[in-house]
Formats: sequence, C-alpha cells, structure tokens
Amino acid sequence: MDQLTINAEPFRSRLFVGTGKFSSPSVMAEAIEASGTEMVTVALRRVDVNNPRDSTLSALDFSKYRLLPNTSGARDAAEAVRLAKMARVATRTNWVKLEVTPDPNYLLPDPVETLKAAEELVAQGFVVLPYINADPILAKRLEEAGCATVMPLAAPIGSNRGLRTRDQIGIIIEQAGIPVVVDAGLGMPSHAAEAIEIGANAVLVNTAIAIAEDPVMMASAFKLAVEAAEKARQAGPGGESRLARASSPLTGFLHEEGAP
Amino acid sequence: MDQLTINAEPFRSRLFVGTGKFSSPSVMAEAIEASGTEMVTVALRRVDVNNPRDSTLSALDFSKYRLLPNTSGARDAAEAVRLAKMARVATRTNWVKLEVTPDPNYLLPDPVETLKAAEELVAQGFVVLPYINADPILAKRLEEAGCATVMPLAAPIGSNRGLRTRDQIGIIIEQAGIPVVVDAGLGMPSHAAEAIEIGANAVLVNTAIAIAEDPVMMASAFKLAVEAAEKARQAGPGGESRLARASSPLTGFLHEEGAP
Amino acid sequence: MDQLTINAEPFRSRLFVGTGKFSSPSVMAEAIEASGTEMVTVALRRVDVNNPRDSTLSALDFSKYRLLPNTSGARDAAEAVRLAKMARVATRTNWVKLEVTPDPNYLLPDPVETLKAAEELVAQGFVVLPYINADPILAKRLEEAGCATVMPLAAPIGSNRGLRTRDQIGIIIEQAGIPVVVDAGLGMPSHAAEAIEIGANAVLVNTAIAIAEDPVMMASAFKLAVEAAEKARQAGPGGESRLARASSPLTGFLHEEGAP
Amino acid sequence: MDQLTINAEPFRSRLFVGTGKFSSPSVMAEAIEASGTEMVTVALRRVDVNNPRDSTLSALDFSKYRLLPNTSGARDAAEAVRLAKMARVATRTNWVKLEVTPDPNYLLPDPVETLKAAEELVAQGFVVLPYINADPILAKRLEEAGCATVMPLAAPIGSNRGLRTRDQIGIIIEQAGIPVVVDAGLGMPSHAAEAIEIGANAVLVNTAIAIAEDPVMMASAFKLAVEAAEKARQAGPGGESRLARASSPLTGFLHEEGAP
Amino acid sequence: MEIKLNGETREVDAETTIARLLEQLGIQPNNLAVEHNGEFLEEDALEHTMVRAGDRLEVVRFVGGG
Amino acid sequence: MEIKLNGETREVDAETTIARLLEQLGIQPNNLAVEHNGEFLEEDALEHTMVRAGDRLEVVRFVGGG
Amino acid sequence: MEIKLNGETREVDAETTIARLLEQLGIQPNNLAVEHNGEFLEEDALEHTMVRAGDRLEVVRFVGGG
Amino acid sequence: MEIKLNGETREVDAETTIARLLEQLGIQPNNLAVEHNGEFLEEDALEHTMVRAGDRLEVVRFVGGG
Repeated sequence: MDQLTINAEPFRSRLFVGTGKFSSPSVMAEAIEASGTEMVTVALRRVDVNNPRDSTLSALDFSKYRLLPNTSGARDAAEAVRLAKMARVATRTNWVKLEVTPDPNYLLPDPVETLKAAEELVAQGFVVLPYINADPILAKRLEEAGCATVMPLAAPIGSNRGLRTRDQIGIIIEQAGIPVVVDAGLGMPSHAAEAIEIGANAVLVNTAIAIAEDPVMMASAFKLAVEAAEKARQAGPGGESRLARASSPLTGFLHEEGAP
Repeated sequence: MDQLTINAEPFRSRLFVGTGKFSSPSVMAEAIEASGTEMVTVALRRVDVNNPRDSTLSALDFSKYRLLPNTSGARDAAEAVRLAKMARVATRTNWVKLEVTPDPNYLLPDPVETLKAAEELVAQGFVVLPYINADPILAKRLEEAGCATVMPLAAPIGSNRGLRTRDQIGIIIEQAGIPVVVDAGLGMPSHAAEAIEIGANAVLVNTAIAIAEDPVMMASAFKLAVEAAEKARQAGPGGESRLARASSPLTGFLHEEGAP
Repeated sequence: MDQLTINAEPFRSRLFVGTGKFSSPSVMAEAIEASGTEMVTVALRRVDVNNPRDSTLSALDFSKYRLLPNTSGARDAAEAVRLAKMARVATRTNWVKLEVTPDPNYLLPDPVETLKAAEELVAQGFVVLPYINADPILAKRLEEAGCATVMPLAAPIGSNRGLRTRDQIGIIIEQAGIPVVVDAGLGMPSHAAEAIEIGANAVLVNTAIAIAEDPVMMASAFKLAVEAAEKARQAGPGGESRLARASSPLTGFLHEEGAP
Repeated sequence: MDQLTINAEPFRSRLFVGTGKFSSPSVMAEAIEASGTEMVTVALRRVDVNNPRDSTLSALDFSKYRLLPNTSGARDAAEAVRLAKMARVATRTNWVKLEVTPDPNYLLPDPVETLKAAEELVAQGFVVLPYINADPILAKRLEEAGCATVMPLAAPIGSNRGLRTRDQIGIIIEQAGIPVVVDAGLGMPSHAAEAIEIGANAVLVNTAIAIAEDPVMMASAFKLAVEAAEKARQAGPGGESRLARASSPLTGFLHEEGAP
Repeated sequence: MEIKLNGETREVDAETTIARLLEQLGIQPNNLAVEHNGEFLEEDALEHTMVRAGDRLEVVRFVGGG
Repeated sequence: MEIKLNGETREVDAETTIARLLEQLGIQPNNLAVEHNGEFLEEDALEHTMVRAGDRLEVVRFVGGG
Repeated sequence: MEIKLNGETREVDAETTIARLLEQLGIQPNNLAVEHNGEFLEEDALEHTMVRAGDRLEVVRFVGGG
Repeated sequence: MEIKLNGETREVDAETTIARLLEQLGIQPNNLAVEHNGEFLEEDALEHTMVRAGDRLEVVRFVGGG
C-alpha cells in the first residue's frame, strides 16, 4: 500500500477528522490528537459581533494539522465558490472540501453543481476535494477536472449507517487515478476499516467521534481501525471461499478400522 | 466494557489465535507474538514415528500463552471426549476447545453431540469452550451445562466470509451469562471489529492470519481492529439515524434576503 | 424443479400458511383461500368450558387443506410429544409441525429437545416436520431420524425480518435429502421469493399475512411471489456478473472517424 | 397504490422489458407477451446494407406495446440527442430512454451529460426517461428539468446483482414527484419485488429475462413477482420487529402447577 | 362431586363418563382431545372412562396457529 | 459515383434521391432514420434530398435493446 | 450611520475603514474573511476599504465543521 | 514381536514398557499422550505399562491447529 499523497503532500494517517459537534473545544482538541490525524476539516460561520471571541478551535494546535475548510451550507456552485474564497483568506490554505448540498434532509451532494464549482475552483488555484455521491462517472469527471481527491459518501452525513454504497465505491476505487476518501456515514471503526480494506485511500469521520459519549476514546478507536485495515491490505489477504478450509490437520487415527 | 474473564482467568487481549496452516514455525511464532494474544489453539496429531522430532510448535514460548487444545477431527461426542483426555495429558491444561464436526465440507458443529460432550467434559473437570452454530438456545444450554464460553461461528471455518450470522449472534450475546467468542469465518479486521462492536467478548482467528501473504502483518492488523472495536464500545457510540445530521453549523448568511 | 412431495404426498403449492392472529375467522378463511395453499398449520388450545362453541376455524373447508397441527407452547421434548398426541386425536392427522421453543422472547427452537422429540414421534408413527434454527448438521440429523422435512427459520417468528440466515439455509438446501421449508420471519413477498430462488422447497408464512391491513390481498401477494420464484428456478437463471453486460448492441457509427 | 401513469399515460403493468440479447426474435416476442408488459425498450443500429431485412423485432406486435427507444451507445449529451432524434423518426414516438454511458466496463451513466441531454430533449418535445445512478439530488434535478420518470440503477447493466443501491433508491422514492423506475441489475424476481415493495413505481428488466435458459418462463416469473410486490404494498404490510411475535396462542395448560 | 376441568374447579354429577360430561357441558365431541389425570386418552376411551371426584381433565381443541 | 454508406464505400448511380437509393438497395423505408453528411434528416426529406458524390449516409433502424 | 453587519443593523462611526471597525468591535483580524456589499475582500483590502452608510458587511471565521 | 504403532505394523523387542519403547524410538516423552489398545493412559502409567504382541498404540502430540 503506497504512501497516501494528496496534491503531492504526504499523509501518514489515512484518517481525516471533522471538528464539528464536539461538546467542548478541549474535548475536540483531545479527540483530534487521539485520532492521529494530519488533516481536519473546518467550516465557516459568521462572527458573533456581540461576543466576538469565538474560541471553538483555539484549542487546536494548527501547526500539527492541515486545515481543510469546507463549503458546507452551499446550495449551488456559486455559493460554494463564494465560501471557498472566504475560507481561503480565513484559513490561509487553498485546499477546500467542496460540499454542495441543496437538500436539508439528507445533505446529499449535487453532482452537477459540484462539478461546476470544482472546475471553477481548480481554475482559481484551489486544491479541491469534492464530497460526492458514490457515482463512478462523476468521480472520473472530477478527476479529469483536476480535483485532488474524490470523497464519495458511505451513507448520509451523520447517519452512522456504514458502507451502504459499497459496490459503487468499489468501482470508483478501481477506476480512480486520484485518492478516494470515503466520507460521511461511517459510524463505527469496523465501517472505516471496511472502506480501507476494499481499497479506499482514506476516510473522513466526524459525527461518529463527536457524538460518542467519550469522543477521545472513539477517536482512538477509529485510528486503530484504519491502521488495522491498512496493515491488512499490506498483508495480502487470502480471499474468501464458499466451503470450509480446515485450520487443524486431519486427525486420522480416530476413524481407522479397529479404533474404539 | 468489563475485563474479559474466562473461568475466572483474566485476559487482556480479546483476540485468540489458532496455530494451524502457517507456512513455517517461525512465521507462526512471530505472528502469534504480533497478535498480542494470550491464548492460542492447538490440535492433536499422531507423532510421526519415523521422524519424531515434530518441531511445529517449538518456536512458541508457552509461558506467554495459554494453550487451548481443540478436539478437531472428532465426529461425535465420544471421539471428542477421547481427544480431550489425550489433549489434557499432552498439553497439561484442562481447558479444551470442543469441536464436533461430522461434515467435512463445511466443518459445521453438531449441536447434540457437542452438548453431550460438553456435559461429560464438564463432569470430568474440563474447562469447556464449545464451537457452535449461531444457535441462541444451544448457547444457553451449554451455559447451563457449565461451559466457560460459547464460541458461535461467523461463517464456515476458513471461509473468511465475515459475520454472516450477525442477527443470531446478537441474540446469543444478549442472552449470555458467559463470554461469547466469535469463532470461524472472520476473514478481515473489519469482521473482527464488527463482532466486538455488536457485543462479542472476544474473537478467534486462524485462517485469515495464517494464509495471508504476510501473516505477521495480518496478525498485527487483527490486534488493532479488536482493540479499536473494544475502545469503540467503551466510548459509547452515538447510534444510527435515517436522516442526515449536519456536522457543520448552518451557514445562514448565504441564503438571506439581499444576499448576492 | 420437481414436484413438491412430503411423505409421498404431492403439493402443488409451495406456500404453507399459518392460521394464527387473523382478525376474524372469515378473513382468515378468505386469506387461506387466496393464498392457494394446500396445507395450513393450527395450534391446540383449551376449550373454553363456559363458551364451548369455538368457531375460530369453522370457516375453513377442511376438505381443501391438509391440517398441520403444531406443538407451539412446548418447552421440551416431553411437552411436545404430549401435545402431538393430543393434536393427532383432535385433528385426525398424524402429521405434526414440531416446535420446541423454551425462550419466550425470540421463540427460537431448542435443537436437542427437538431432535429427541422427533425421534420419539417418528417412532410413534408421526409424520414430523420440525421447526429448527438454520443449523445444517441438525437438519441432517433430523433427516436421518426420519423427519419428513426440516423447517429452518429465516428470522424470529413474527419478526418479518426476512432471510437473515441465508448462508446457513443455503448449506441446508445443498445437503438435504428431504424438503426444506423456510419458516418464520418471512415478512414480504420478496423474502419468500428469495427463499425459493436459493432452492428452498417451500415456505411457511403466517404473521406477515395475518397482520397486514388486508390479509387476503397479502395472501395473494405471497402466492404470486412463490410462483414467481418457482418459475425463475425452472427458467434457469443466467447468474451474476461483476462487470456490466450490455443489453443493447453497440452503436458503432457514433464514434467513427468523420462522425460529427 | 395508485395507477402507474407516465406522462399522463396509464400503465397497468409495472414491469417494462428490454428486447436485447434474446436468442431469437420469436423467443423474444413470446417472452414479451408472457411478461405482461406494456412498454418495451429498443435500440438503434445501422441497417446492414448487404442484408437489409432486419427482422429482429418483426415478431413483435407493436400495437400492444409502447416502444421506448434508448440512446445506448451515446457517450455524451450531443450523441444522446443525436440518437434520440433518429430514434424519434425510426420508432415514431417522442418517448426516449436517455442513456449516456461513457464507461464500457460498467456502463454507468454520466450525471452531468444526462442532465444536459435531458434539458435539451425536453425542450425539443421529447418525453424523457433518464437512466441514472442512484443519486437523489440528480433525480430531483431531472424532475425539475421536466423528465417523465427517473430510472436509477440497482446494479450495473446486465450484472443481475440485485438492489445494491437500496438506501439511495429509498431516498429517491421518498423525494420524487415523478415515477421512479428501477433499471439495470435486477437479476431475479425477488429483486424486482423488493424494488416495488420499497416503493418503486416500476422496474425495467432485460438481461435477466433474455439470458435465462427459458426466457419466456423467466418473463412470466418477473410478471408474477412485480404483481406480488404491488399487492403487498396495497395490503399494508405489518412491519418488522426485533423480537418474536407469537403466531400461535399460548398453550397455558402445559405449564400449570399439577400438570404432569 | 368436584373435578378440575381445564384448570377450573367444577361441580359435576357423580358416575358420569367423560363423553357424557362433555355432552352435558355442550362441548361437541369432534376435533377434541382429552387428558384424564395427566394421561392422554385415545378417542374411544371417552365413552367408557368414568369421571371420579378430584379428577383432572384437560379438553383441548385446535385453533388458529402458525 | 462513390458515397460512404454506413461506413462502407459504395458505388451508386448519380442523381438519385435518398428514398430511391434505399429502394434500390432493398431497404424498406419504414422504421428507419437517416443522417446525411452528419445532418439528421426528417422523414419527408428523404424524397427530395439528392445523393452526391462523396456524401456520407447513415441509415439506422431500431433493433432489440435494453 | 447605519450599516448591516452579519445580518443585523448597527450604528457605526462614519468614515472608518473595515480594519478599524473590526478593531472597535473587538474582533481580532486573524482567521477572518469579509464580504463587503456582497463582494469578497482580499485580506489587504480591509485596511483601505471605507465603510459607508447602508453598507452590508459579512464577517466570518472558521469554526468546527465536518 | 509385532505391535501396531500409530496405524503401522512395527517390530519391537518383547518385554518393554511404553516409556522405554518411546525412548528407543527417539520420541521425547513430553507433550505426548498415549492410547494403549484404545484405552487412554494417564501419564504415570507409561512407566509401568508393558507392551505385548498385537498391542495397538496411539501416540499423539499437539501441533498447530485452529
């Protein structure tokens, strides 16, 4: 399994972590630390003018993590581009997790607006990591448009339902020339491990960690699961069989003629 | 998640490992070491009289692992009891993994003979860990018969097919008063993690590790996956939802009247 | 697909129907009629001495259906045998659906008591159709004990959860020399069809029909689904493939040199 | 379950059938007849100038079936529009199954080109039924663009793998204001039934019927399965439960004090 | 005299066969099975088996079940 | 003169309409669609569109498809 | 004079640059991005862009998100 | 004299204990279990159990297994 590289930048950890929905900044910072991640997503929000010291992320040591601002809230390409540009100034990075989610119930991405925004952002010098439905053709087009990764969903954001799009993600992986990061819906370590085992290059997890009773512990759990799956792929798995394959040698003497 | 205890003996690792099918004794010993296990299964076989120095297991440091001899090859209760008694002398432990598998194709266990053998072995002072189909009532009866665990199968031995009996194992776990060890068929780290996540107390893995191209690496992968799942349970997972749950705050300003 | 024959008696319909839980005797009778079944299960209950005209089943024309009394309520072999003998007198048939279900939460069958009761009932001249967990070895032993069918469960009785034991039932079917009737848990027509498609000889449905808002309509739905699956097997399905297989001829002219 | 209506045209059958890959024109005609369908898809191909009497479809009585020409082979919107216009002349219908499939391995549809072609074809007066990935947002946009249905895929064309996109199709159905026709990958009657049971308005089947050993029998099987599922929805299913729900009354007398 | 019928205590005339008792109770004798003091009775035994004080009778019939 | 018909070079009489050309080739005019030099032809155009040397014609018909 | 700041009407001194306005409001200028009347401002523009009556300002900062 | 050892016929000296026989064969006595004519032998019985003509011996050891 090759080193993970996105836009020529190496990542030792295949786990990316979102910073939303934590109960406190310090819990968040500890969980991020425990996850071993090297890239965290952030969102943009209006400064509260009456209480301008927003310290949500102040507990994070930004020298240790690449920031990946998202465009959450954008409902079309224009809004996404607008957010991306503000994010670039606010976070001082030209990387952006492109999210265009017009539907409030399932927060699913719009393929057409996402491609349109991706093309524009690439042209403006952004490193674009688009959140998409598990659509192999769209993934290919985004790659051709110059995206740095594709980030197909396992299940709706925050649903914790696991790899419901397994077949389609398998095809995306098979055909991709850029890293495939499974995003959204991974609710348990086994889900993250499964994604890596079938060939995903990385996973992005937020809700499953943030809403656990002990987010720091859960972050550590996802860290281990991702490492487990990575090792499993390196180890060269033996494959499935329909019939049993004995793991003990045959104990022939029991059944010989003359045996009691 | 409480400490795992079997027959009043504590185990820090929830991963048990089988020692069959490794390509060499040294690879096996290294893989066992890498797995972090504290209990390994072994089988009985005739000594080769013409070449009596069987060194298969000589590479293992028995002071570090509890031996769990199995009765593989037994096709009925009598054979299983016979093997268990020989195993007790050969391995100097009264623990036994009870396997009664009359069918050579799928190596599935016989519920009636397994219960019969379990009752007899318990009466003879054995600590009995029976390999069973994922049958909640049988599991309960084996518990009542004094078994130390039940070991329901995920899929046929060596098939690497994963947790195909998930619903039934869930019921076994819900009703069990003794540890539930998922045995057979766990082919990838995500499978082992899933078993622990749904509440299994431990897992037993052999084929998936032994037939990997790099068994030592695969052993390490399973170790991490089991620890991941254990932590996830301790962390108090947040549960699934049908709809999305936003992980980023709503970025309201985009859609206000007067916004561009 | 051969004609279904149980104990040398032919059945044109592969759908058996339970008569419990219907909202009224007439709805039940109509639903049974609509199902096209030729065998219906019944249970035993005390006569209400103060109101002895129990008309629950009076609406059924018994000349059209074989009665299959069950031993529901039995918690061990002795109770099952006792119920079977009473059922034989009450229903004037020596066929019995053997149920031994000690656990009230999931109503799962006891493998050991079921085998014991089966042996005794066969010895007493009963035609025995045992309800069992999806356990291939137990199925084989019941066949050897002289049972007329095995009836493995798809999911707990009345749960409508579908074929959760698919792998194990597949093995039972592969190894069986007697008809395999999938019983319990089939909640929708697609579930029943799936069971027949993978090779089951028949299915037994009660709750899914009885608790539908329109049980007569639902009975008809199951009838059609079972027939559909039967035909599909006769038709020789083409099998799955991983890649696409074009269903339209290639329209080459679009991509020729010189094409617009 | 309301009558199925597409573009104000009623359909009694919820099964649409493709005409590709049959072993002979007469087998195809018989299978179509047996399916009970009222709409069949066709493709365009060059006339063989040296053997111009192409009789492939001559066995079909076109007065009985609406023709639905597809744009198979189109790799982008322009090709699809070009094919649609030729198809309109050749088949004398303005209905078109829009397929834009640039990838030859999985024949998956391109979301962006499909939407673009759909918009243009709607503008040109076509009744557009687009084949799409199971993408809820794309489905909604195609509806807004004036498409008559959406046709999300269950699995790759001809793969017979069943409803691998179940979660996503469920969301499409929940949000759709136009009929949802599950297309591609339905390999067995149970797959088609499942699609209708979860709320699809119709299904389109070709390969599973055409490559069966007996396509006429298989067509009949799919017909029954679709009817079964339709009836099941009308019947008001009772829903799943985790625990068992007894289908027989409790036989209390067995366990009373004083009972033998 | 008193007997126990389907779990309830009940006063019946002495010296009756089970068949006659069922008739008196309005219970039609078809589709029935009877246990007498825990012993299963074959059908023809109903006519000549006498009910005695303290006897336990179970009378069952088949009903809807799955 | 030579034209390209469905990708193959073919010798045809000069000064023919497409409709007549199809007739000569034994291709029945129903259920067809024709492109002429990459331009889609409406059906009634077949009668009055002349084939000229070097023209490209695509003649398609519907067949079995999914 | 009145401006609209993050959706709320607010009284501010006339003749101020955006940078100074933020300072007055106690908003630290790092990790921010600003839109001025719907136009995105590059960072260095904050120093020399004047706020005028009726202007709309959006001031955003990054926070936790997934 | 002949005995059957692990399924094979083998010539051994008369009047030997099982323990000595194993030693002669180069089989180390640890981690072993022995059946003698189908009867399981406790470990200390190896020293004083004599091998006789026609005896069947099974000598097993534990090996890798799952």
